[in-house]
Amino acid sequence: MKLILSAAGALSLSLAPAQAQNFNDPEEFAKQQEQLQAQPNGPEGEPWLQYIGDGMVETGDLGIEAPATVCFSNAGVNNPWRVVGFTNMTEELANHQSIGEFIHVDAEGSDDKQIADIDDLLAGGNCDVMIVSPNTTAALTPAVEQACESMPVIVFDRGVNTDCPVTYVHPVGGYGFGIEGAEFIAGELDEGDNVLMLRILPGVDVLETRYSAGRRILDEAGLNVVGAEFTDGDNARTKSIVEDYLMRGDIDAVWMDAGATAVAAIEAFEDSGYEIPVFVGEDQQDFLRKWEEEGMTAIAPTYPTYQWRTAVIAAARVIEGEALPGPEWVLPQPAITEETLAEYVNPAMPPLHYAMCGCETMETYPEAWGGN
Amino acid sequence: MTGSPTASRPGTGGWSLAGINPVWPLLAALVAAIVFMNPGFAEPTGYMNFLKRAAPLAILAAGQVYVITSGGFDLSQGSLITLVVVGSSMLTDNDPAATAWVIPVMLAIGLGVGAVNGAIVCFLRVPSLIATLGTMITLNGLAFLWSGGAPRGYLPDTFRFFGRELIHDVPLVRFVPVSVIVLVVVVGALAWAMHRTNLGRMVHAIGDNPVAARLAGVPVNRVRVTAFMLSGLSAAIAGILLGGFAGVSTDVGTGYELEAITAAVLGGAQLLGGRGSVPAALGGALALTAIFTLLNFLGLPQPVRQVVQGLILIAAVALAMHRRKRTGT
Amino acid sequence: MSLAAASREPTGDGFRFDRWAPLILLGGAAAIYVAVAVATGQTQYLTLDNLIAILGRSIALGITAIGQTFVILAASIDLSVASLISATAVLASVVMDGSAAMIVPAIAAAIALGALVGLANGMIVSVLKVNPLIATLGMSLVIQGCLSAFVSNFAGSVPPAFQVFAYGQIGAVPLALVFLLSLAILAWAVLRFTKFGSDLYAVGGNEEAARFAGIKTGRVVLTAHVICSVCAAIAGLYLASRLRSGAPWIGADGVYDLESIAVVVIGGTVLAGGRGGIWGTMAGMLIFSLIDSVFNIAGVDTFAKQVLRGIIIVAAVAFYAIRSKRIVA
Amino acid sequence: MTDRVIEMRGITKTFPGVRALSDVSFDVRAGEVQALVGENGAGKSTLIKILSGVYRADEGEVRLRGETVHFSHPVESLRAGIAVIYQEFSLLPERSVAQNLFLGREPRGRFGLIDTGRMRAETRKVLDLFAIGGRIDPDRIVGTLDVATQQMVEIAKAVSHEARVIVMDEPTAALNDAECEELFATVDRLRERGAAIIYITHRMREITRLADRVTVLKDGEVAARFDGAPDPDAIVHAMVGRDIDDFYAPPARADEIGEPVLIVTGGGNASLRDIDLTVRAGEIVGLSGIQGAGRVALAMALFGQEPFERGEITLNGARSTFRSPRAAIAAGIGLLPGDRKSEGLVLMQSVRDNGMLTPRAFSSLWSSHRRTAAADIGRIDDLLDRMEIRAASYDQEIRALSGGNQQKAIVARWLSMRPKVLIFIEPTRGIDVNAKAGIYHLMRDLAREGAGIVMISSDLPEVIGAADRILVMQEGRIVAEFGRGASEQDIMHAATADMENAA
Repeated sequence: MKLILSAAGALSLSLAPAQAQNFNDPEEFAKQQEQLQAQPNGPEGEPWLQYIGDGMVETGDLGIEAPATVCFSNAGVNNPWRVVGFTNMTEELANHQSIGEFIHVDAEGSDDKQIADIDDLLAGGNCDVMIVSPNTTAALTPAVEQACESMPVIVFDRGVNTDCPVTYVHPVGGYGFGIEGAEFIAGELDEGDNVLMLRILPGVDVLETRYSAGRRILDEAGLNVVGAEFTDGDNARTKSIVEDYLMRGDIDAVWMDAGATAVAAIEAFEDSGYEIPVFVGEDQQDFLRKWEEEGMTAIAPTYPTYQWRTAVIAAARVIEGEALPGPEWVLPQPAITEETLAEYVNPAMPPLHYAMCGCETMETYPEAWGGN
Repeated sequence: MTGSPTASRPGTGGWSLAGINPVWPLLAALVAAIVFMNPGFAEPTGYMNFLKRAAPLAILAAGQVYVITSGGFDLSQGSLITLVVVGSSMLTDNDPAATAWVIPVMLAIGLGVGAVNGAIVCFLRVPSLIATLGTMITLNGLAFLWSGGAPRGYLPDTFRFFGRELIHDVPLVRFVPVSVIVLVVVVGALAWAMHRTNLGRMVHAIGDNPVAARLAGVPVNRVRVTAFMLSGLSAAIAGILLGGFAGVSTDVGTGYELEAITAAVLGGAQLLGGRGSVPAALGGALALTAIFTLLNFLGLPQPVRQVVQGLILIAAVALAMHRRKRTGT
Repeated sequence: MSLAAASREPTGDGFRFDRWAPLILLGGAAAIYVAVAVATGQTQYLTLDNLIAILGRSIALGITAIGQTFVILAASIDLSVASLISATAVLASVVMDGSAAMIVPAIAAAIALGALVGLANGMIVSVLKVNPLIATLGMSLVIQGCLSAFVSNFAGSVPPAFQVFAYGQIGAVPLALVFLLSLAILAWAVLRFTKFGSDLYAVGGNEEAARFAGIKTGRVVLTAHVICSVCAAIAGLYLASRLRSGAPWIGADGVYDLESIAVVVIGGTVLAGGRGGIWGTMAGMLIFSLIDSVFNIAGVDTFAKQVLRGIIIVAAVAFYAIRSKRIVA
Repeated sequence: MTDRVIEMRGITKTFPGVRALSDVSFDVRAGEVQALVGENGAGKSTLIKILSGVYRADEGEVRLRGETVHFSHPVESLRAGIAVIYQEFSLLPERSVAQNLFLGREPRGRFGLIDTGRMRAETRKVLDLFAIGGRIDPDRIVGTLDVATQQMVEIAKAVSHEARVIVMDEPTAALNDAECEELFATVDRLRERGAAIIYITHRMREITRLADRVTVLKDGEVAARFDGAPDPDAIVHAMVGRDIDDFYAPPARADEIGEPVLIVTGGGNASLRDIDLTVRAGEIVGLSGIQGAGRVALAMALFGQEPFERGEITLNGARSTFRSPRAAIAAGIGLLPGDRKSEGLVLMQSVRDNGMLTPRAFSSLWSSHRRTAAADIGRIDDLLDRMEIRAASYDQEIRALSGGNQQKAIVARWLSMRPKVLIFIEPTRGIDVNAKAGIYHLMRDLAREGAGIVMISSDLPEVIGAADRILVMQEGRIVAEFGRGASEQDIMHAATADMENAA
């Protein structure tokens, strides 16, 4: 049945002008473009503690006794990004005496189940603080609002359409991701060169914004986008699609909205006997390794998993009554470039480990993340 | 008995146009359309890539057709592929030498999962639809549990040889992907077992009428378990090819079980048992892959592809029912 | 005749195991829940509030499963409910688009779409004689494809007045729970007191006998499909209300197709048709909710959860099936 | 003016390869019991199926109260007042007695809902027509009733239709003496109420007891008509209509009967008790008894399908209890099931595949399907030839063959295994009369070749004619044994006599 699931809603952009959400918002585009350049506040070298902007919220009057129970309603750990993130989160817990019990409920990617999970937590979880990583923005809003009535709530990754949470932790965002990759391509290529855009799924907010931003920049640079294809995040499909495009003509750069299938795309060039063109990937180890080995011209924008640490840190600050960045805690979102590549490549880590995890200095690294 | 006495022993039925499985003309038409759209397809690069791509599905369908012919379903094939790919990456851990023992282990896992499916159906008497649904969910969970949610190792090139490498300098076609050789060998072996051995005839018999088969002395459980084991084995092989072709990921196998069933049905396999052909399932898999390829060439988006797949599925079975009714059998 | 005669042997007039089995399973699940809550010292999970939370966990699944019960009783099956749920949720949400005035037209449109799909499913199954699994799988692909062609994200929105469906309370009891209970009672009454209900059991139990008794079997199967699809449409409306909008993936994300079938089967309705009922299905739904809650309380690892869920489905069905002497496939 | 309710004239019906009925005329009047007699395959069922609209006659017409009718569906005949009680039960085991009785025509009350109260009351009323009926609870689930009571419910179902014409197809097959008497009383009552009853049987006792008139069918034609209850011998003569010695194979000579091949001592399980049985090489042992007496259960126990739980089997000197058909077959037992379609044949496979099924089952899974330990394709083809099977090709799907040819293919299957004991269950059911003699002679040939044959048949003349020895079963036990030449009355008496005499 997952065939249907993964194929869900796969018609391309032409028919997808969002009715509920706008994925091509010039204002947001400009804001994120600016945030990418901004100098973040907070300790140098610890991006999970940094924040862009000056807004702070006080939490002194909440009166929660430490050690407190923190409940976490998780949209799911159904992809490697979330697995790395969740590991970050559980390891971060060890750093906080003020957090006693940590209750984790996993909605397995279902809105309905996540709403029920939050109901359950409210009914019997004895939670003092709740962390929510919403499966989708609109659907989880009522549940989060309900939770806000009984306790402080921290939201991260996706947001909700309400300002009741204490803070919303997230990196710069999808436009930022799209901008960095596309600007890199625009800088490496000449006008009229061919770019293939590979996307995972339509309809997913964080991915749609990456695409709209990337597309905009590529178009503005006068590049020829030969196609924008959905891969379902499937390696085999990705490889097939790229092979098909290679049979039709040259490709000078590949832009991707997520890096999971980047290596498969690279292999399509190798196996068909082509030079590897300019590539936009992500911070997965397999891509970084390939990049280093083959000496590619590439960039890896990131959507850092360290935000999962930040969510716990925010919860701890709430319990301890400290101020924290809010109502939005915007984390920096650095891209991995030629210059910084060596810092992040680590052959000891598993192929789909996300290098921008901010976890290298933690005690249990690398074992807890599957490294050796 | 009113007819005149027949002089000699009844002969062997001849070939007739009406007897040809409709999947072959369908495939021919699709291939013709693809070549028309894209003459490059007639080049070795074109059709070899096509065959390479179709190989996992074709092998899967050839295994699935055993279970369908025996009267059941195997929904666990897709998750088994995932388990095999993720498991291989865990076990080989980028050690090229490990391939030599990891592949046999994976084939054994495939056989083992098939045996468990078969045992649940035969001995716990759970209908295969539910039984393999259960194993589908369980295997998916196991794959994640084993790897902790994300693959922990790379697949060495020795492992990926089967799914990825090409053998160059072959006369006539210039090169042959290794996976196409695997396809020919595996489908050939499965076709032989289905159509040239006692097993194959008994798979048909238990799907046709399990009670009669049992009363005729057919070891129904052993045959059924074997059918599931072959299906599991085919999934393991497909997994090795897919892992080889495209590397590690956690959802490689997603949806493959339904495509395999579709391919088998396109090849005329009768749901609930009694009829099924491995070559025709291969034809079904190639036709399905050709349909997808054609839709890609036409630039039709994914949703259209789904609609077409759905309509073809219904039409294929409706047509088969119609033919059966018309011929009165 | 001989084996058939054996199956006609009286099964005893006292304790009928399969009538009580769903209750036994439910009791077992409840006992495990209580045991886990007590053992982990989380007795706060044993309150009335929690009971209601558990009951309310699986409303959409429950509504879908009620419909699924009808088709399975008729010896059919419906795999298209998940896509239909997405389609109706999106349709309703788009038609309403935040306007309270459009609630009634939206509901009507969703129900009409459900009825239409049910009619199509029923026709394909009963007129074209396509295996229901394939027919509804194909239909599912068609619906999902069509839906995806128009929307790829949450579309439209549901006015606050309609959110009452999912979030409203009657006293301490959620409105949706009351609705589910009423629907279950209605379904029970239909099965128990109408000619259609009686015909449905006859068609599922012995189609030949039903036809000889003058029952229009095709029409009964058709009606069952319409009811099933309308229930799925209602589930879609509920989800639209609960999620405040409809998205093309919500049905597939909830795996409502396979889960609703699993719930019905765990509730003691046999896939072969003719035996079972609504209260078994409700017990099955509660078992699912309890299992989910137990996993949450016990903090079972997500992936282990999947493994266990698969095993539980198989074990629960084996609990009934192992006693049967029939050969299953 | 005629009081003929049903009149069938010049009915002819042909199936592929078989002329089932030719120019049959038949009528029945209100308030009479018309017995329709004939051997298996004589055309009785076909005639009834034409009457009830299951089949359509090729020629001839059916008149109901003088008007020509064309029923295209059993429901139409039912609505016109013709109720048929088929041999195969059409009851739904999961539903209650009342629900079964009113299946498809439930009384409706307010809002069109089923009026369960009225349904129950009406059921009560119908059941009260039977003495036994008072003991049946309308709410009882049919599956929980014993077979005889289910039969009663089946009859009650027909009666509840208030049919003017009731067809009963061997209604006593599953009933013991007392139950039979009750049924006869019910028939009397129905007759008094003016119903026209067509009563199909081949038991002389029932004809004598009930029939006002008798029509005998043979080979698809009316062989004789009698007014009143005629002399049984006359009926038998009309039924068989030829020299019995010729029709049935000659009995075994003393020197043909050899050592015991199969001995059962103290065999028992859920449906069998104290089975002591000896089958010798070269003899045909007939098993008789009413339906449910345990004949089929005994066959299935010998064959390992429903194994003995007590006692032991000695086959060719070796002791064993067969836990599965496979074990029994390996030891040398073969079985031809009573219901070919559902138990014997794999219909979508070829004639040859059906013949090869058992040889293949006892060879390695992975060896060639053309050559097995027991037989190769050539030998199977020879056996199929020897059986004189008529088929366009042995590659043809077996479903297209006639019943007799199908049966012969199954025999060929067993012959290839050279069994020591071969069990035939209802070997001639649904088989063309001409093919029957062939089957009898075949059984005799097999016996002569040294096999022990066990034959189960509900057709008494057949058992009497074909078997060398007849064992009569009742309630799971063997209660009597007869040699060649036993009469139907002797056997029927033994089969239905009060159990107390035996105990």
